[in-house]
Amino acid sequence: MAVIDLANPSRFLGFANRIIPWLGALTLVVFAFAISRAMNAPDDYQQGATVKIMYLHVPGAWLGMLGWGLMTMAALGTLVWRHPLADVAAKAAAPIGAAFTFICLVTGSLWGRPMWGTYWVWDARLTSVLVLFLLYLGVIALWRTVEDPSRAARAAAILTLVGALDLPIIKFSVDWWNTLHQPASVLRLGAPTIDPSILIPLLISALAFTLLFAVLLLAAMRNEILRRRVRTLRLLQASTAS
Amino acid sequence: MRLCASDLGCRRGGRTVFEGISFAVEAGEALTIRGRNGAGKSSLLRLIVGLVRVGGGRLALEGGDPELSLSEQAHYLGHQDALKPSLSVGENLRFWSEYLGGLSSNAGEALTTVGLAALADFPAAYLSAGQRRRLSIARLLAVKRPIWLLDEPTSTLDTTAQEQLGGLMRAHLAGGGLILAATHSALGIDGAKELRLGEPQ
Amino acid sequence: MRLCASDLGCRRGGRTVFEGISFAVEAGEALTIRGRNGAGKSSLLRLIVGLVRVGGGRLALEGGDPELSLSEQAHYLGHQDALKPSLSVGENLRFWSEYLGGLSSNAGEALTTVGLAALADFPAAYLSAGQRRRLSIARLLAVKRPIWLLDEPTSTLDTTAQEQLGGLMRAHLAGGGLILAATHSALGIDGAKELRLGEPQ
Amino acid sequence: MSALAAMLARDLRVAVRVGGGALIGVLFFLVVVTLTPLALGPDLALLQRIGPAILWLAALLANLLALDRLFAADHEDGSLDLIMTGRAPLELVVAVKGLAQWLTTGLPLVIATPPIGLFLNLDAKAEGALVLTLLVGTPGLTFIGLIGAALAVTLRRGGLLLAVLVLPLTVPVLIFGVAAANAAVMGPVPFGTPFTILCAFTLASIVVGPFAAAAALRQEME
Amino acid sequence: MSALAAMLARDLRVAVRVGGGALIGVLFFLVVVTLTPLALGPDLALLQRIGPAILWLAALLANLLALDRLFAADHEDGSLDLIMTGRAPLELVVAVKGLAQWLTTGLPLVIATPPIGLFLNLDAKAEGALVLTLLVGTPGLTFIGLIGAALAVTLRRGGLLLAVLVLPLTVPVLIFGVAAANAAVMGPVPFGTPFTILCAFTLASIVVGPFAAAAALRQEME
Ligand code: HEM
Ligand SMILES: Nc1ncnc2c1ncn2[C@@H]1O[C@H](COP(=O)(O)OP(=O)(O)OP(=O)(O)O)[C@@H](O)[C@H]1O
Ligand SMILES: Nc1ncnc2c1ncn2[C@@H]1O[C@H](COP(=O)(O)OP(=O)(O)OP(=O)(O)O)[C@@H](O)[C@H]1O
Ligand SMILES: [Mg+2]
Ligand SMILES: [Mg+2]
Repeated sequence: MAVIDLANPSRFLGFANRIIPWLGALTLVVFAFAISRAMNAPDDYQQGATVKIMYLHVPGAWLGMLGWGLMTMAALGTLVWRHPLADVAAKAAAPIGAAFTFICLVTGSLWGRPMWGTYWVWDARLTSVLVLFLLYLGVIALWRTVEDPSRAARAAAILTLVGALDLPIIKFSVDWWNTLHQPASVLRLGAPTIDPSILIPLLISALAFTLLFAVLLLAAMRNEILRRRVRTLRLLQASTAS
Repeated sequence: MRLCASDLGCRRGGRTVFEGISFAVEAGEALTIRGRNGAGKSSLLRLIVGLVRVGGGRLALEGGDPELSLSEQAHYLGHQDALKPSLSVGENLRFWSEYLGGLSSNAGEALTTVGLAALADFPAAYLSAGQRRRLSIARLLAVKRPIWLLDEPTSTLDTTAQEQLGGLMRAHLAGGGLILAATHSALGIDGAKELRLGEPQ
Repeated sequence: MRLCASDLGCRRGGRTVFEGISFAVEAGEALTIRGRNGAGKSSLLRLIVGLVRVGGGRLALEGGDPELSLSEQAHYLGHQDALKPSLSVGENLRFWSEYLGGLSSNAGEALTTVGLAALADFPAAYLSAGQRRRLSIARLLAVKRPIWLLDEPTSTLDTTAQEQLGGLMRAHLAGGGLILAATHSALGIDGAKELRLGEPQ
Repeated sequence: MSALAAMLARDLRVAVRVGGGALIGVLFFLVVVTLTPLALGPDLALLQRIGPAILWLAALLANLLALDRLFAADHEDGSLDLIMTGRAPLELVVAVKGLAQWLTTGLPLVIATPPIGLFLNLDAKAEGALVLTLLVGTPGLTFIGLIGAALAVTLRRGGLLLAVLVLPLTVPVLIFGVAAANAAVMGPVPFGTPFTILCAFTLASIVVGPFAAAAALRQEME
Repeated sequence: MSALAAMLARDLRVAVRVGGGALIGVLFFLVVVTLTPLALGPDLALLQRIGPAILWLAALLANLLALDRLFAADHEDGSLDLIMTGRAPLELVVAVKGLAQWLTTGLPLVIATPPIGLFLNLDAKAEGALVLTLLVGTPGLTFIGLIGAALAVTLRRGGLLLAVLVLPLTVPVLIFGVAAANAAVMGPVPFGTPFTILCAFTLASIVVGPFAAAAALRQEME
């Protein structure tokens, strides 16, 4: 099936219905594997067992940013090609991305307590992630405020594009400003600087979370498409009856 | 029941809009208010319903419910529709029937009468100009009040709806109601009295 | 000059308002758009002026100024009056003539034509419904644009003003203009073409 | 009675529907609280010291700014004209609208305070005191705000003007609210003293607010 | 050209007329700044320490909240429909409206800062730095705010939602504005570094704001 076919909402529905159970099962398996690997991973000599928070924190951060990245691409789809599936994807991705960003914030805070002695500091990395979370909330509020989905999509797309400027700030804040947060050690130019005994479980955990993200996104998109169909049918019924 | 005005005056924004207006309307009678743009038709209706201060003269309702004020026995239908765009058509109407009359049971029937029953679950934001006006008219039917004050009720209505409104007004008069309507066009009620505003001045 | 639509469609709020509408209007011709409430008359006018997206079909202006888009050659007169209540009548009109056409010199004359010259220094907040509509009509006169798109232009106008508007429209047509007007009542232009929306589809 | 119930139900419904303002007040509160440390710079001791004041100020602004369209929206769409022709006393109608407003903006604010307080490094005791003072104080703010919301109808200008008119009236609530919250944390005054005064102010504004607002609405009809 | 001049003249005129918002932003600013010491208690050293931050926060809120009706008012009375049929490019029209807005709310704010700063016990040097940063920063805030004001048209809901959408975007302006003001007073960073970044942000928003806002308005027409 070509990608172009998936762009048709009905095709997409069929595809989603078929793939969601399989993808869900795969997610469960990878999660089980990731948990066992994480449990067996060695503690850090400096951070002790708290390093295990990393297996939640880092994937949370990545997927929080990935969510906005997807929304940015969908926003282009909405504004340039006016594609309805792009609207649906953007709307479905917002709460999921917000949830992952929230996970990053919460686990980061919990981790910060033993490491920095406080739940929260106002440094550039943390602040820019918080701004991302606020942007998510703003976009969700916007989606909830406009009844007509295609109008909401276009308004949200513009906000998403402007908000995308925050992503590079998050990514490079640790390099541009001198922060408490540690600089990138996995996603960087050149080889990762983490010990493989920690890196491998981290990557598996990231894979599990990514699969979870994909399943949630597909399911949310399916629900949204169905919700829109119901809406259209009701509108149609109302207009033909009067 | 008899609504009677003598030597009524009205001042708005520091200017006299009209002076020395007298009329009397009995139960079962209609009064159409005519006059050029700016003559004070809307102002007169708002004055009767208590939304503009009486600037002189006397306005009295004889034989109505003595416990209620004039404006509590009157329906006012102005240029604005008092609709909340985010509520559905049915919710809007039910709210006004409960608020104005304490009951919402007639609302469904009223919607059917004005031809909006199919749109009952539809957000009011999506109504066209004439559909909004029809919904306002449904309010008059959902709550029984003897006096109807209508400000250009037929504007934006299509011909079917105009005729239907004529029928509703005739039925209201036949039931002992009173109608005062400001208009530039024909209303479809026979034998209505006429008040011309701002003619000789 | 010729405005020509073929198989035009319009979707609003996820619903099809109309489909397959075709018409052609030449310079000097008028088209009245009729139909029941909610048929899509207002939507069609807004679509032509570019305020609602075209949902299918083709809309083309032949022979107009090639440097300007259709909406830049058209006057749109909708249900709203685009007046700032705190500015005076004259200031409101002068602003729109400068913004839309680059000149404010015709504004005084246009005010006289619609009978508002005496109110030129009056805040627009105090105008009655019909006076506001007259002021919108003055805008059509102050700036010359060949295409007039009028949405129920006569509603709230008194009979004198309705007749006067008829005269203005005839003069505009005689000068080679085009008029498309949505209305439920007579407009006072002879030989206008008619487009009925929402009848059999 | 049923007219008032209908009004309450409608206002709640409009607030939680698409386009309503139910959660926006909370978001505003959240954003203002987040911005403060950004402006102040990362000084946790300072934040802890001024935390209650910031939360109270943010709550005050969120509450008042959310009020601006309370009557103005009803005025613009003509609802207010019809409300005046109803049979329920205007004072009660106004009070019911105030109640609906508080339920949809004030109360969510109070509920959101504990998590937001974490950002400002507040401890459990301070949070408890803050939540209690906000729970008692925000109805006072809303009911005082009714007066401004009613005045905004004539002035045809909501938002900031309303805030300017009403903020001075809310000064006592603010002062005693913050004082009570601080007293609970640092002393030396006992918590009870400012808290009782706060309660008294709130009760007074629940009585005075609707009367003054109804009077203002009546005056404005012309 | 003359269309743009007409728009500028109209917006300025509407703002200074009765019911316009010209001075309300300043009043709001004044009130917020006065409330802060009331909430914090009279601690002059503390006030001096956080004075620039408070002034910047108040300026930010006053600026954004004043923006909410910029396009919404034109939308409700139908002016926006006619604006779209004009011949001037929409981006320029939007920029001109932003300019008028800044002249009537941002600039008065800057002018009012020195007297208001006295309340917060600021010295001459701090005031000078503040005025300069506000003069450069407030246009940035207004032009970023244009995006929110344009979005508010579809949302049919101004005020707080606008603030919620736009405030995260204004964070850099706030941070560097306060940083520059503080740098001038306390060091150790030289004033120039954050100030240059502030200028860059303002310039960027003067370019991006009108384009994004015009795009939003075009999208919303439907
Ligand atoms: C709420 C506070 C925190 C937030 C918002 C946060 C945010 C982030 C973000 C956005 C990333 C992804 C960076 C990238 O891909 O380049 C990340 C990675 C990371 N964070 Fe945090 N963080 C927080 C607290 C902490 C704490 C307390 C620690 C432990 C000392 C920590 C350790 C890490 C590590 C080790 C990485 C992986 C870096 C890499 O390999 O790229 N974080 N964090
Ligand atoms: N903003 C909108 N969003 C979605 N649907 C709308 C919107 N405005 C109108 N509609 C719908 O489009 C249809 C056509 O509306 P329109 O206003 O064009 O009708 P009309 O022919 O002008 O009616 P009227 O004679 O009552 O003015 C109606 O059914 C209406 O419900
Ligand atoms: N709110 C107001 N404040 C001050 N003056 C007003 C106000 N509203 C209307 N007026 C003035 O009162 C006069 C009468 O207005 P009114 O609206 O009653 O006229 P009308 O007869 O209904 O006209 P139309 O046929 O145009 O609706 C007008 O000259 C108008 O300028
Ligand atoms: Mg009138
Ligand atoms: Mg119409």
